[in-house]
Amino acid sequence: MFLDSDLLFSALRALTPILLAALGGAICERAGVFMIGLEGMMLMGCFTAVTVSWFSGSPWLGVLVAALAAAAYSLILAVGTVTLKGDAVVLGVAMNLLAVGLTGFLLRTTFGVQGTFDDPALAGLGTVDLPGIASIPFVGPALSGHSALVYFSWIAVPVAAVLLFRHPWGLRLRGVGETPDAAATLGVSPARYKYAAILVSGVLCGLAGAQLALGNVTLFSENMTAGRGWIAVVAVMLGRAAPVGVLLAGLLFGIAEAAGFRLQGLGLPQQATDAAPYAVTLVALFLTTAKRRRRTPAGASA
Amino acid sequence: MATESPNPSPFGRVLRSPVPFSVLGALVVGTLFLLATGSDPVTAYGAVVEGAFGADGIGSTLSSSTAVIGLAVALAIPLRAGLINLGGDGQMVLGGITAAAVGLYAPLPAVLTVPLCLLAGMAAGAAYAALAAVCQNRFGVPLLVTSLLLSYPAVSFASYLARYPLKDPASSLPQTRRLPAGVALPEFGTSTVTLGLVLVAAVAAAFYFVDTRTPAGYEIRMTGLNSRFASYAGIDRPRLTLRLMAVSGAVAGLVGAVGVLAFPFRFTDGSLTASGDTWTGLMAALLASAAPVGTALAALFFAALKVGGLNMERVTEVPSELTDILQAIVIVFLAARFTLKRRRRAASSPESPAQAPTPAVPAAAPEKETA
Amino acid sequence: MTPRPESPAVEMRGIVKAFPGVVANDHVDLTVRRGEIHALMGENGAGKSTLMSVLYGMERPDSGTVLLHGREVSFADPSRAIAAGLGMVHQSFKLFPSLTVAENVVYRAEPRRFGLVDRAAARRRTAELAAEHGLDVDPDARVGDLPVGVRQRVEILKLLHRGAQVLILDEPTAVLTPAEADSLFAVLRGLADQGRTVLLVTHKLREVLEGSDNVTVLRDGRVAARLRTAATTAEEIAAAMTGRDVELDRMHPGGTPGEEVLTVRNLSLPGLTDVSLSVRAGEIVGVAGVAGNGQGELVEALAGLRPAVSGEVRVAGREVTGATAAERRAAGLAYVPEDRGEVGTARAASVAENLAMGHHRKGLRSRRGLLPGAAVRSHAMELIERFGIKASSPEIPAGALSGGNLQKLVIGRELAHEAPLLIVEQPTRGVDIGAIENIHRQLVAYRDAGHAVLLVSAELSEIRGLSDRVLVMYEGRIAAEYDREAADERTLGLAMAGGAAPPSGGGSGASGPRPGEESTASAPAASVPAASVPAQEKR
Amino acid sequence: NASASKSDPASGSAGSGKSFVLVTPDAVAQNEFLKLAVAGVKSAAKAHDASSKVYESTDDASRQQNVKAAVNASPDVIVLIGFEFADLAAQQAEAGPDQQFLLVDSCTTKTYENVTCATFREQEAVYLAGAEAGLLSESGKVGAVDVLDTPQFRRYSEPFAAGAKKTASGTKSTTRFVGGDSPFNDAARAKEQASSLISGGVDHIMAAAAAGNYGVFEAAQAKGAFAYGVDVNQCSAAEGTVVDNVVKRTDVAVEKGIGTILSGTTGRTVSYGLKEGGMSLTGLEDGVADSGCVIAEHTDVIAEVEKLREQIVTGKLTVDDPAA
Ligand SMILES: Nc1ncnc2c1ncn2[C@@H]1O[C@H](COP(=O)(O)OP(=O)(O)OP(=O)(O)O)[C@@H](O)[C@H]1O
Ligand SMILES: Nc1ncnc2c1ncn2[C@@H]1O[C@H](COP(=O)(O)OP(=O)(O)OP(=O)(O)O)[C@@H](O)[C@H]1O
Ligand SMILES: [Mg+2]
Ligand SMILES: [Mg+2]
Repeated sequence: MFLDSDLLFSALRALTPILLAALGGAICERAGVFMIGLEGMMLMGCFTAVTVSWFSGSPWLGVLVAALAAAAYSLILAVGTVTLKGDAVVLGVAMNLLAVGLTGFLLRTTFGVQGTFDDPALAGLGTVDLPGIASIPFVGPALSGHSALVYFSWIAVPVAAVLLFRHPWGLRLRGVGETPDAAATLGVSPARYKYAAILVSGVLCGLAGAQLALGNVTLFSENMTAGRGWIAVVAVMLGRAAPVGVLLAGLLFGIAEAAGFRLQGLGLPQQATDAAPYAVTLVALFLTTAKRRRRTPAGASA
Repeated sequence: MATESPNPSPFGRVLRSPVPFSVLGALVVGTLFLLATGSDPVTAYGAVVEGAFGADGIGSTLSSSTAVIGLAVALAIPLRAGLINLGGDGQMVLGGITAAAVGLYAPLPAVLTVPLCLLAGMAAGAAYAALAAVCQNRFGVPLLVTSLLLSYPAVSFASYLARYPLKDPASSLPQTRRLPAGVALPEFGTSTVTLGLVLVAAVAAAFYFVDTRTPAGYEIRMTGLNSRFASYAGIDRPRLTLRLMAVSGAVAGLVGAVGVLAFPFRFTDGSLTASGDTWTGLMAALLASAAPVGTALAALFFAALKVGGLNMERVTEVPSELTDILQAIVIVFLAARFTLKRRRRAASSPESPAQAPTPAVPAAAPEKETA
Repeated sequence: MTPRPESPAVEMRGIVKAFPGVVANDHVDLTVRRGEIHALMGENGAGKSTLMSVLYGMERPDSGTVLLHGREVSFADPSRAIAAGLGMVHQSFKLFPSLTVAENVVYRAEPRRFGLVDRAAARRRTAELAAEHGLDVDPDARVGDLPVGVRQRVEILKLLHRGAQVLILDEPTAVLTPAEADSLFAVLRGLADQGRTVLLVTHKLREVLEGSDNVTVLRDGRVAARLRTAATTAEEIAAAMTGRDVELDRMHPGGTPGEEVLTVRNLSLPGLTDVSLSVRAGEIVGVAGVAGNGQGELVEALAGLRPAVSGEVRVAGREVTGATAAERRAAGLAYVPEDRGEVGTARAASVAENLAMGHHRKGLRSRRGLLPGAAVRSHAMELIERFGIKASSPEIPAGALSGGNLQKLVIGRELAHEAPLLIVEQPTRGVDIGAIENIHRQLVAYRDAGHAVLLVSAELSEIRGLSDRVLVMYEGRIAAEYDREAADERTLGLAMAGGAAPPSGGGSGASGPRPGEESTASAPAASVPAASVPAQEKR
Repeated sequence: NASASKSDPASGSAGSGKSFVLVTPDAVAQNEFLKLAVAGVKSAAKAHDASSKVYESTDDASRQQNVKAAVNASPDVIVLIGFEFADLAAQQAEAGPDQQFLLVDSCTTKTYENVTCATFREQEAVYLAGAEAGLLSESGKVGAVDVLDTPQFRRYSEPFAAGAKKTASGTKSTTRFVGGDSPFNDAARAKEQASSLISGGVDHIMAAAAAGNYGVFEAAQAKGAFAYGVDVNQCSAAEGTVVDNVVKRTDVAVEKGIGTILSGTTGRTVSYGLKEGGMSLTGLEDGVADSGCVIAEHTDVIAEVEKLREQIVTGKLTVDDPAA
């Protein structure tokens, strides 16, 4: 019973924050903004969600404010790169660093604790059972019983795909990402679309953070995103900035990680299971890139 | 655009650059934070400066900056050609664990073991970084991703070695045994500053020299500014990528080895990476567009800020996170190239000429590569 | 068919637009009637693009008024201009390479269904417009895969889809071959006949004389002349543009060929089949052909940027078939690429640094292997002086130079190598008449100094004016070779359309030569006089 | 209570003119036991009418700097807490023979006249917690979630398994390590690890996952399993789920250590275990009834475990130290 519904359940739950952030990253990528600050925005979402849920008693208000706060935070990148033409990589990394410092500082000043804020009275998101599905053997227990944001992330994938590839907004956004000049001459403001993409990714990262801090667990701890934003960045790349691709990339990573946990149980050293998901992702990248290269014949000296 | 133009008037350039504005802006924001939390900004900032440059602090600043400058230079070297190496952690840690293994097992007198450790650490870092370059050259996977992803297994591998084969049985910490007596870099007086700082400074100087004075440095810069131009002119980009990454990894490995050859003279799992020097170094390099002097200065500044922040926390009650925030704000301002002058410039040049560092961001969308 | 209402389609009055340090438009008046093709001419930097940007709402004029069909307008941004029936094709294509033709055409004016893009309708609409105006394109093709000629059609389809009544085209033919340009003009004439108005910015006198109804010439931001095409000559226009008499399309005297410097034998690679050619010292060999017939592949293969599958290449007696770009340069090859901005220079680097490329491991390197800044600078000063590059200082970024000066920079740098073999691609594309003269003189002088030159150009007059021998490429092969005397425009035109080659297998299946196909089929004879320049025939 | 854990310069009147500096290896609240250490140094300051300061470190570089700063301040006692300081203490003790050091939780390999060590035998209390688990487990499977696979953390998993086997011989045990990018803070990952243990049938989990403990508790709570906390009473974090806690009285070690140094006895190593009251279980202390811990309802179990404690205290039973 190596691959059981519990493992799948865990993998799906662990996947959610990464998936939401990666969707945001994919939208930015399509808009021509290289978004490396997912981690920082997610962490801001974590902190805000916990803070607002704690003071208001309403986790959903926490989710809402987390989305708004992360979006506000994403303005650093929007103003920095779009308006002031700064470098997206520098700003993104700076946003990650700033978020760690800022949430740590605020944790101390707001809650008077350091490291972790956890309280049984902190309201989490709660779980939702999917009627009808919950009773299906194997699949049911894995798919049902998640928080509402988990289901939201599943819906967000097709919605984002349709938005990007079928809706006029997506067509324009992709145009902006590829040739901003061309979009501008047709009256589409690249700046406006880039702002929109960055803000949407902020919202998604805020939700990712809220899910991590109020759904996956119910607490805030410093630097609790623990590299998930980076995994999201890699998922954007591996998934070729397409929502479904991002989902598959995230799933691959999530399953590799969940399987790694199991392998620990079978006596593999912790270091091997730590490294496994990254190695699997790397191999997947090689395979997909090699396949793509074979399809596009020579000449393309990237 | 922070390309170092050949007509040098460094001070004028610094003053006209966004640096003063950014530092000032960060100080203002920091002051707001301090006032909001009921602290005295003068005391706090005074403690930062005293802690970083005072008689007791300067040693700490210099020893901290050994790693930060080293990594900044390591990452700046490929960045000068537009290549982002995100795998500094892995390369440094491999350099460290290799140096530790060599130091423990090399059957040589200490005088010979030390340089051997350094060389072995550099070789390990170089080889591992080169692997990322090969992945890009051979398989077309962007360097940014391969270097990042390769870093994790390297850290895990070193951690494994430190916890099992090279473990110090007497310690509860996951660390290797202590290097034999004498297998250490000489220290300056009673300070924690070691010869490592001199080595790192030498590397930075060599980088400066190559960058400004040699044909190779010129080729690297041109590749960073326009890689198609470079290939057109006959610069072999895959080979350059391989070499730059190898050098970068070697320097990162050197930093790891230097860390192991300094107190407490062993490889402790996690201790090289815990302070996040790789990120700080990367920021310094990115901010300076990988220009050698700017990179080193930015790295020194960040190291000083960190050391000073710790002193501020000891002296006042202000959490040292404040200096992390200050650092990030300086970076944000700098990255956004916030100067008072820039707005006018931006209005008149729609095609931003500020693309100096050209961080080759990989195209994720498949279609983008058809060109 | 063409109604002539009272008010002109476009009227610009007293337009002033200044940039820091430059008055790009200085009280410019421009009147364009409905149904006419109006040409706007002038040297690089004369203010043509600026004027069109003002009309299109991309730049706000400092003063002056714009009237459209008699009504005063003021566009805050291009989308307002588009809504008012204006459409613009820009100097460089503004397309999305990864999107399909249909997507490019309907961008920001998408047919919708349930709020989503109706892709079937977009495809249908594109196909209908294309058929209606004789613009042959596949709506499902990715624009990135298309040759430039077809991309130009996509640009026009974009305007038509938006129902543009006034079409602005900024140097639309700079990248087109004569045949492609001719078919473009046929389309434009058809549009004008339907009552649309065409405003055309160009440097090419031939097109203006044959395709337009009226000409406005700008010089230094002011109107230098307003001419009726039927009543003017090329000389008159050129004089108005430059303010002096210009010797147009001069036939330069031939050279005295010596030893073979470049030898290519049976070279094959994707896009190139069994190419053999040679260039001797003291000789300019021109390579003519419709874009996409293998010239690009040939040049890149010779320069070492593309691997050969079979065959042999020798430069100055050295075998370099498998050599890298660097080794070829060492063997004696210099190369002026087609794309000076993206390939030939690093825009963010200084002029001096751009001029140093390739010299940095040769003349500029000191005995100790270093690259002294002083040497780079003095080298730059020397070339700036020698080639008349207009740069305020060698330290300014190359990106600040105008296109013509950037081209001089690249050519100057490559000529300065004094390499036995120079490969030049499209040396005068987008460059004004004065600069063209200068560049041509330099190339001839280089040849006369005993070097071999391989010139690839889509400009037949340039090929004819400079070459000692002319090769015509068609479908990746050398289809024909002519001596300078035999290479008249009619012969070349035929050969470029495949007329000189033995009809091979499946005919013209390649992506490139569709326009050529058209002109051969309809009237090869008719297309040929169209390709000749009246000014030249007088000489 | 951040200010409580924060450095508190010049606390007390310092009438005696004595001063103590505590240097922590990490930010204080990261490991609960650091809070106790701070409390210990404070109550020592109170007892000796001295002043106290706390320097918090985050990484090796800051540990070195803080120790240096402490040495420069030359207080009466420098308290260093954690394994991380073993090398540093040796170095500084050698350099400054007049400075007194109290090294808590580890010791230098060589002995120095001016270094007093206080170490803990965590394994003894963990063993008792395991014994409770063995008695309470219904599935016969217990487990542990550790931060990392290090000897230090194995002290929390291996004795737990041994204790469970002692009271229920057929008990099976499994250990998971949080690992990953940020192992000390990754509660979500710790939760997944715990969940996977529980779905494998484990119903009692020793949580030694630092900040990840809360994740372990959540996982247990969600699936009706039980967990054991560390360092302090963590039962309130998940009432009805946390059975008991392995309490490490760092405060006792610090306070007593300072006391012995001031009284002139230096250079000794004191090991704190069940016998010395340095290690304990919440369930074995006074006030179990109000502790909010599950163990409060199982007085029979407490009685059993009490017997085991007696055996350990009297030396009849020795618990293996995995870190030894
Ligand atoms: N964005 C700008 N900022 C500053 N000056 C500009 C800008 N755009 C144009 N200019 C100036 O305006 C003048 C006219 O430029 P414009 O691009 O209109 O010339 P043009 O006639 O289109 O030239 P070409 O034939 O090369 O396309 C130039 O001399 C240039 O210096
Ligand atoms: N952002 C700018 N700032 C200052 N001057 C500019 C700017 N953009 C363009 N120019 C000036 O405008 C003039 C024309 O520029 P443009 O890019 O149109 O060159 P061009 O000659 O038209 O080249 P090409 O025809 O090859 O595109 C040049 O002299 C250039 O210096
Ligand atoms: Mg123009
Ligand atoms: Mg032009």
